[in-house]
Amino acid sequence: MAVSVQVDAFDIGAELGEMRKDTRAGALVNFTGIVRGGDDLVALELEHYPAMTKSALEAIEAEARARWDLIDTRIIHRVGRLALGEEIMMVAVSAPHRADAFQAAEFMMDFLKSRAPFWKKEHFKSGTQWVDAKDSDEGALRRW
Amino acid sequence: MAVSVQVDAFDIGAELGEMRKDTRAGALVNFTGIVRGGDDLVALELEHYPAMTKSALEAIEAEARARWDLIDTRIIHRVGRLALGEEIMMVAVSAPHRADAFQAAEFMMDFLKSRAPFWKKEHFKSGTQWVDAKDSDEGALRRW
Amino acid sequence: MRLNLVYFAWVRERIDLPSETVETDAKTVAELITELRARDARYDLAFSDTTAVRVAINQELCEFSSALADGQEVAFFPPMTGG
Amino acid sequence: MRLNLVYFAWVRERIDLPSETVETDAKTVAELITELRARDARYDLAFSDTTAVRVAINQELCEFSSALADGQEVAFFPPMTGG
Repeated sequence: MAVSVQVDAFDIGAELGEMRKDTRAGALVNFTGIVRGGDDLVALELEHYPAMTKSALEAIEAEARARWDLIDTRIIHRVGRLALGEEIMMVAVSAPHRADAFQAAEFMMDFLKSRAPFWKKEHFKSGTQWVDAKDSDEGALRRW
Repeated sequence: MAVSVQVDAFDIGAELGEMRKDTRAGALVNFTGIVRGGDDLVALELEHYPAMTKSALEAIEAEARARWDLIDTRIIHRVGRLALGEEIMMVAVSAPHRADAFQAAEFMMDFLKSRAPFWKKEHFKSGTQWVDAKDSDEGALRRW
Repeated sequence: MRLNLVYFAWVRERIDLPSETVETDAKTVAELITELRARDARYDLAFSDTTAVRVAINQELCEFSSALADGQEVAFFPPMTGG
Repeated sequence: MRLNLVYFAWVRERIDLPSETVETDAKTVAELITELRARDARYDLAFSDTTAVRVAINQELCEFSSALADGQEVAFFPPMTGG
């Protein structure tokens, strides 16, 4: 159980390798968010609320662990300026069984999207724009 | 879109790294199955039906790609004898958006469990036993 | 007609054979199973609970009621447990 | 009482300030917003659509009806878009 907020890139393989060392885990689900191209996007800028970010992410991890039978959880979220194709963040969940791992990973992603204090600004070839929250993201919380 | 059936270990980080290169992808979901310890288990032995395995896995990939908006899919499944903590298999899905990636990954896992010709034999300190299919695995297919 | 039979997991272990060629007039998988069970105690044991046996013809999952044709590969195995 | 206000994303850009300390008698977040909007066109613009603004008191998400107390950190920002 650990969260990191960092400027630097991270090594997904190494993170998952660490989580696999606990032989109580039979299932490992990982989500990676990537800077997606399109509309002349050249970069994404991530702002956050440093005093709140880690506690918000830790609360999401704690809630997932209370709801499902999990072995370990991991959240890494980058901040700063990211180029196309760079990883923005990852969530990983290990569990004895796959249903718990999948559900907890989806839950953590849904809450991270709408409850962790990050904001994305898109940098296009001409100009910038703050990403609008989607109604569907808020709606996704209601299923849990 | 690719499936591999192999004896050798695989490098999850490298596989995911390949899939990230397509900048149309914003979401990457990976499931890794791991040999889970317990009950004096010392190893897992995976048998398969070579003439059928690849086509069964490819059919699962094709069905997932028909149902969801995906960029790429990848299945790697190992066969032979695996020690505790070793990776058994992985499914990875890249998509523009996370909901598609999560759903397709769960779908592929559910069908792989019950429709791809692999059989697990558990090697304990004393004796061996074929793993029984779970009713819940067959039941998991009905939600799709 | 001639069929190539292949067996996996505990079906293979009980029959004690990975594959064999058989001559049969069985019209369906179910008739083939009946023939095999009459042959020998090993087959009788392997097919004693057919709810625990799956069948594929030419590498496609099918039913016990499926029709057989000359030259097919018919595979018998337990419910799959991959992943 | 004295509050530390912090702003993020386009709220920060519209107010053109990352943080500031204010003296206020506002009892709730809503009253504080009304005071801020009366101050200056930049605040008036930033809070013109409060359905698009979220608030946290001492790093916990809360409501516009939440009560304020001396020494708190009150953060205003748009709906979050991480992940």
